Amino acid sequence: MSEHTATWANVYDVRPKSDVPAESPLAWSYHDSGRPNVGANSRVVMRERAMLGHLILRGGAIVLDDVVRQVLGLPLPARPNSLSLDESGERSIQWLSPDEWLVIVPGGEECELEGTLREALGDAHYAIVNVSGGQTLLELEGDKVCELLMKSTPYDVHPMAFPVGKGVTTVFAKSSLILRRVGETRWELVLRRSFADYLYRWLLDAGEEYAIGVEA
Amino acid sequence: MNKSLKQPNRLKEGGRIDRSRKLSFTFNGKRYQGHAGDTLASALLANGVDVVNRSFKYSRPRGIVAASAEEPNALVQLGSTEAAQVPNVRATQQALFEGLVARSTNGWPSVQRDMMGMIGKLSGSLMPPGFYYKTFMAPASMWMTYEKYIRKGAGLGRSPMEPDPDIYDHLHQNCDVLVIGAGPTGLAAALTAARSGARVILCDEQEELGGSLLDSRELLDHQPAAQWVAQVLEELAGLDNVTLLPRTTANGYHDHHFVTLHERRTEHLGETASLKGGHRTARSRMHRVRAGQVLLATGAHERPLVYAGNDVPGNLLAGAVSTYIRRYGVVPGRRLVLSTTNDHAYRAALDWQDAGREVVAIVDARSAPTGDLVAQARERGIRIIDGAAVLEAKGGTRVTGARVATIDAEAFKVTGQAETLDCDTIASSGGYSPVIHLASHTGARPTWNEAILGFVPGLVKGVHAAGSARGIHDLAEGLADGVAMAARALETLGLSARAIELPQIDARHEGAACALYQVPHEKPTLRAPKQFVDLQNDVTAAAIEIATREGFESIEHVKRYTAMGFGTDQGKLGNINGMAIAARCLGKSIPEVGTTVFRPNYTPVTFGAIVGRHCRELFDPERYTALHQWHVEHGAEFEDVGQWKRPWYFPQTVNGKQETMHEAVARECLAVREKVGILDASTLGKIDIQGPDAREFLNRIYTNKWLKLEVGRARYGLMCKDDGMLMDDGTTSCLGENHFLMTTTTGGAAGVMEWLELWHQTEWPELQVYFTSVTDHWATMTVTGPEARNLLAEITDIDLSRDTFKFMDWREGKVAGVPARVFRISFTGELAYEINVQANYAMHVWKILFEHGDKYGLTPYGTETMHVLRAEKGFIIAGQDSDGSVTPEDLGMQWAVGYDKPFSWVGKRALSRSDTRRTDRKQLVGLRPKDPTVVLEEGAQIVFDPDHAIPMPMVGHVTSSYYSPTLGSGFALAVVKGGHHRMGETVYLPMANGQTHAAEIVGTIFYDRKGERQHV
Amino acid sequence: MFHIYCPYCEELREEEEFHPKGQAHIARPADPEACSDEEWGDYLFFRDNPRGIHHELWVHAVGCRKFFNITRHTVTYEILETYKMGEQPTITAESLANREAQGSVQVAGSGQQTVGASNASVASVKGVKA
Amino acid sequence: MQRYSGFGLARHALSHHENWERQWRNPTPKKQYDVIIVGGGGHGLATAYYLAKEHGITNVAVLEKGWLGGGNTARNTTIVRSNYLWDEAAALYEHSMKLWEGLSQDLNYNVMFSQRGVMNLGHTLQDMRDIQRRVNANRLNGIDSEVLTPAQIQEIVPIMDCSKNARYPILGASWQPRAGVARHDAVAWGFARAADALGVDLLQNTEVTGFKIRDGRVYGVHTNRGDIEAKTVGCVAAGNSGVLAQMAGFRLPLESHPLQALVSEPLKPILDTVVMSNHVHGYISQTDKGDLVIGAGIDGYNGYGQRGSYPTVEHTLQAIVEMFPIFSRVRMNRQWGGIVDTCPDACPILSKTPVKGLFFNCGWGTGGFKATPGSGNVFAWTLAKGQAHPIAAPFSIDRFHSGALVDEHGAAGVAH
Repeated sequence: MSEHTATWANVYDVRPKSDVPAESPLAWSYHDSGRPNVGANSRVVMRERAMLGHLILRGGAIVLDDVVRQVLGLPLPARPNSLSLDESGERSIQWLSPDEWLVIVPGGEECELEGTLREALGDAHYAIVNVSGGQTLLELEGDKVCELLMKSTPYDVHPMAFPVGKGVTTVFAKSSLILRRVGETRWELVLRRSFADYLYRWLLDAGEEYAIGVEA
Repeated sequence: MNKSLKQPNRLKEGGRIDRSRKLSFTFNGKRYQGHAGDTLASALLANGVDVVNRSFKYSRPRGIVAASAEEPNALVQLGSTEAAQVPNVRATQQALFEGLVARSTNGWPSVQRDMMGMIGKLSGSLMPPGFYYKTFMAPASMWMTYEKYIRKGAGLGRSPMEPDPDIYDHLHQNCDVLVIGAGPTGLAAALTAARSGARVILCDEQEELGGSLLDSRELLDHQPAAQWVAQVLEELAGLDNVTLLPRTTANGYHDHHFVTLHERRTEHLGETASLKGGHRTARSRMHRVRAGQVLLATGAHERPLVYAGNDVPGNLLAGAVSTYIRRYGVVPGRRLVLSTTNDHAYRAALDWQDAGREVVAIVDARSAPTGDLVAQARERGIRIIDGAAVLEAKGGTRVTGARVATIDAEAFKVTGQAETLDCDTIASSGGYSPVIHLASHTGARPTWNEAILGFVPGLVKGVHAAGSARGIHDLAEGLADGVAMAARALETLGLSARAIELPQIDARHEGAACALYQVPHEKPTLRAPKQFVDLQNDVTAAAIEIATREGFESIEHVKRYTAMGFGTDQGKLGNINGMAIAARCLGKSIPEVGTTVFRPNYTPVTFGAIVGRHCRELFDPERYTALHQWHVEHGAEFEDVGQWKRPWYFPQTVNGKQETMHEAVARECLAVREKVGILDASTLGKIDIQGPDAREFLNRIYTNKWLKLEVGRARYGLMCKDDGMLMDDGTTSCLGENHFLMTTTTGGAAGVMEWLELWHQTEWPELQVYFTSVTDHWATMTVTGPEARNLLAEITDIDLSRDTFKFMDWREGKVAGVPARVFRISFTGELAYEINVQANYAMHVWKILFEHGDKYGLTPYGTETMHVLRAEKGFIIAGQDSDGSVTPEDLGMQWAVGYDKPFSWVGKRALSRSDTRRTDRKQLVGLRPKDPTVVLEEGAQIVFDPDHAIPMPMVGHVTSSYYSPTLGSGFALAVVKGGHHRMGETVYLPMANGQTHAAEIVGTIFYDRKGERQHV
Repeated sequence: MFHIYCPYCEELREEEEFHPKGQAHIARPADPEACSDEEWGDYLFFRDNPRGIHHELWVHAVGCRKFFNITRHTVTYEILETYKMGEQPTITAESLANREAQGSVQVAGSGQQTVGASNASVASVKGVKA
Repeated sequence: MQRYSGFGLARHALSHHENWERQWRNPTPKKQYDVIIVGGGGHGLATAYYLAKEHGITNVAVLEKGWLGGGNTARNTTIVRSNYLWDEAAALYEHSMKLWEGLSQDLNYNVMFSQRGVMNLGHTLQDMRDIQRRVNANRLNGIDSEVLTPAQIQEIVPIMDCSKNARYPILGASWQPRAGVARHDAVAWGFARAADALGVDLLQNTEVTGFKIRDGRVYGVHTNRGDIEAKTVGCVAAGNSGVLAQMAGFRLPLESHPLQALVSEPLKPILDTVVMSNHVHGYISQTDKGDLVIGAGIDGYNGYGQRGSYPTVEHTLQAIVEMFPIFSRVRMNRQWGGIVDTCPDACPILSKTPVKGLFFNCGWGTGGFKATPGSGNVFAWTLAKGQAHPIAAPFSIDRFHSGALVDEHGAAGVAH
């Protein structure tokens, strides 16, 4: 990183190098509400993918496109509400607004990625913000996921309106979240930390009739 | 067999009920039996129960009139236990289930012998419309007493007194075509749309889909109509793109084709929803449907005729008679007189005769009815009296006869001698009113169609009424209309309709109907026996006539003066008749009198269903910080701040006794002032700001200067709206040349974020800057007090020395092994470090702080202590010490106002308006109570002259007030008129208990006036 | 409940995702200090309140967080068009009156409301929804 | 005017109610009046009544484009209270309250003003500070007002959930015993009948289509029934005020918004007082007929459609069920919307305008019904004298330029 751009912004790896106990935003919920077992009759299964790296990327698509492709090996989704995933499904980039994307990578990669992106972006006008502590990713799987989502969000989750590879920010119960479809029966929810318990309790309540289970 | 278990009116065969399944139920304490497939109404009729309720105003005995949603009388209280009570259930819409318990909503001691009925009989003539407005006025002081007695008569059913044992939910649906009503038209339309590949929802309020075809006499493709229904439903059920919703009422049609459908999921099974596989299910469900196009196939409601005594049990709608016979195998009487204006109603007489009971006569208002059904009746030898109508029903708790005479409907005259026919049932039909309720929810004005003698839906883009709902009552035409309207809807959506084959129906000739609403009586309306228009609200034709005589000429006036249409049936039966009567009285036509407007709901909907899951623990989100579990485990009392749960104080148990808030706060305050305390400040809003124009942006949005803030430094800023009033405050730190971290108040976070975006996106898009919320990413722990440095030094690699890490500096480093940003910002006036770490590691850091903090007396404190400490320092809380009418100058914060900044920042211009320049504005000051033991009440009003008579001129109020354990006295912040120039003056606070406190106006800083302690 | 086409997300979304922010196209005076009290008061508080076509500022609060403009009929609630910040409306009360005079288009009148085609079938529709 | 009384009622019963007189005439418009009131809602009719009664000005026409009392008078939740925070607003609403207290007798029309008390709940510490501030101000302004503890609240409304388990537990309330509800339609009809009896012409189905203005002075109006002249014109048109102002060539700081309300089915008496909560956002009372009348806040967008967004209804009922869990199985009968003209400071405008002789009384927002008699009374004074009544003076349009707002909702706090 050039010295000049280094002074522009403060890039700080907030992830400890040493082995420090970490708590996901759902730690309290598991403690307080528990985790219903996954059973044979569970038609929705929920699992958290905690401690991932979450970056918000701001800038013009033209500015970011090449760099993202180079650094992440993924195309910058230019179409509204679309999502690119790498082959492993571990790295993704999602359109949030015409000048905003969400990048999710395996935990620990985010700071280095931020540095590399900044390096590559040079003098351009952009912003990168690490929000890894502020959100978590919840995966829902099962044949009743759509119905569970229909109880929770007015957004149309029918395959015609919400194909695999789509992602939107929308209303969910009395809160909001990012909703992504990563497979025919597999969905991801990106929850904000402070609302995570409410949303977790909502999902358990609305999912009760589908014998929803939570994988540890 | 118990006598009460017989069903005297049940036919031996026929109907769609399941005769193999007997269900017993209780009505008004008496046990009866019915069958699966019955409604409560059909079961009551089967058992020969005539009186089901008492009327609202006159307490007259009432029976079942209709078979569906339009029923005005048969309202019952459901439920065997307190918690399961449901008031005002329409018996015609309640499926029978085993063990159902129902009672009449009115009637004391019983519906058969009712005390109020006596009073109603005696005083009915004293209760013309509007009688309340004309009496109970003298003496004025007595009104509340009169009202107490009036209220005793209020209401129908009663609310349960225990919380609801059931749950409810919502389902958000999206579809291309929503078809409302699954009668012939709706089925044809749904099939057309479904075969064309559209996403279709078909709903119907009844227990079964099929509508009028379920009791039709017609043959479709030479088969009973129900067979065709079954075929269509089978096909629809097999299609992925179709959702079928029986027992589902479309109750509200909102903007842009948003329709709410109320699905009763368990009410046909029991009074509360049972567990399914050990899991709770929703008693009912609200479908929130966003449709591309809406097809209203809602059919029509039959209008009864208005004649004297038309409310006596045994008066029914003609169509209802057919429905009870054909669908439920119940014939609700022995000897029938049918009074009609149209051919269609003849079905009732034919069905009655088919059921083996006697048709005494058909009284037809037309002079020479023709039509195939008429011919059929004549062939059967049924007596038909032409040009006549039933003038009056005889009987008390059951019809005993019908007075019939020829009439001249147009001249509103009885022309012949009345003849009394011996009968126990009178069925009447005055024509058919399209069900236009949903269309009229959208704001569309219905229009009168003289050809069908009814209102049809006003035209609304994207709404398609079809079949009976728009006045096409013929079955074959209705089916074809369903197809045509579906095709039109599909075309609008850009889909091409696939044709369906319509069933073959034998053509039938129907004669024209005639217009008759109120049947004339020999006596003028005001002297004739009561002729009811709105049965539920006891509105009579006479009442309408009186209203028009009194100058109530608009139909809205008539309705409001008489209460017509304000019942739970919203006048489904009565409104058109009422309008016709008003029109007659005013010498106008029906459309001249006005139109009738319906509002959601089509039929009443349980609050719980509208609420859905958003109740109890899920009423509103509770937002937690990363340290919530620790707070709970350490006994915190919580304060609601916005949606956040913040620790308010941490009461400890001392000598087996839990501290009061006062004690806890005093302890927490002293700990901070003398040792070290810690606050979870994670709820403060945090906004990451990046871009080359970030500084310029801050300079415009804050009142103070930002161009020279160095990297590594923080600054406090005030934010105003453009009216000059304080909006929010907080510190913002410079993280890099183009990188800032802004903090906001807890409650203001979302608003400030949107505020920044508003100005950036709408006014200054040329500024290169981005804002991102990082409130949840960072957890913030404030370690403050004289020992703060010593404590922190134990677990950080940051150089904390006073000269290198100064007040209002921030530094990076590890705290408890976790990378942190530490800000030397103080809201307590003490040495303070705000430690920010990635929230996932917050609990670890917090616990390590406590591991090391014990020896320093580290004390957790909550918002209450935070408030005391900041107030001692004169630090404001936006929203508490300011209220939307307070400028930075009023707060005495001119030091934070950049008067000479080149850009006219948000709020600046407004400060020079004549009112904001006044010197006697309310200004923030400190108050020192003369009696140091007094803690002034927050919100206490301030006066200069305590002896002034009421109303007293008030000059300000107390905004913050606490006991300070440090000062050993109470103290307060307040706004006082011209307060900045009144230092040392005495003001007074007259309190509710008669005491008046005196206080001295002082500066706002009560502790460490020079601000030395935060710099140590 | 409105169904609103977000010109940035390029699809119809539920009203619950949006916040109305008052009249559109209210520009802050370029030189506030040069304004009289009256002019400043007008800017702060005085708004058009038409019974008919209204241009409004909305924000896609739970979504892309972008502000944009809506042209809406305040009686029928029909949304005639939505357009991005910095753009001007193509439909105004005047333009509608002209078109009505020419008889070329049916003007929203009492009793009409938005044609809300479902998302599935408006994928091709751009920012302007007629 | 035919006097109404219990005895009169009995007499009419004997003659089968055939001899009731019209409550008001249906006159033909005259060419000229001394004063024209535009808007035949409660406020306009009250203005006409007090003009005739207190100022002897009887050559007055009330022009109503629809039917009398057909606007917000017919669509509100009928709450009457005067416990406002700021002196100016308190004076106005208390003036009104005093008139309410003798209104039925004054009009010889029972408006069923029922002083069953109004309770405003507090759920947060800031709510309680605001409540104490308002109650203290009310008291020193001579308005009955007190702070209730949760225990006192529970005693008055035993069916409310006052437990600590609620999402937002109830911490206290303000209580105005003299406040209550009134029968909304009867208020319009009572004023109409009394004004008519004093000679006022009530012209229904008469829509103003423009103003006749010469040299900056109004001298009449154009209507769908021809031109009518008057040197003084008072506009009292609530949601349509902005449209009228536009006709007269100026703007008002008003936005018209939908305000929704709903009723349950009639229930046996269960709630004896009015309960309001700004925090969980809903208010409720029970009518003499048994309906629970429920309301909430306004919809955020401008609208003249007399309907609003469905989520507003959902949120309102969520609040009601949160406060009254036992109402979950009660059913909602009907909902509707009014159009309220709101001012930036949530206070009305009672003011002269840039056009001489033309006055406006508007901007009542959600608070209009309770002010009906007071508003009419001070506006009549203002029209009669050509200058603002002392109580009306602070509500001039000028305040939006000087900055002297009477900020009733600003005082509800902006941040915390």
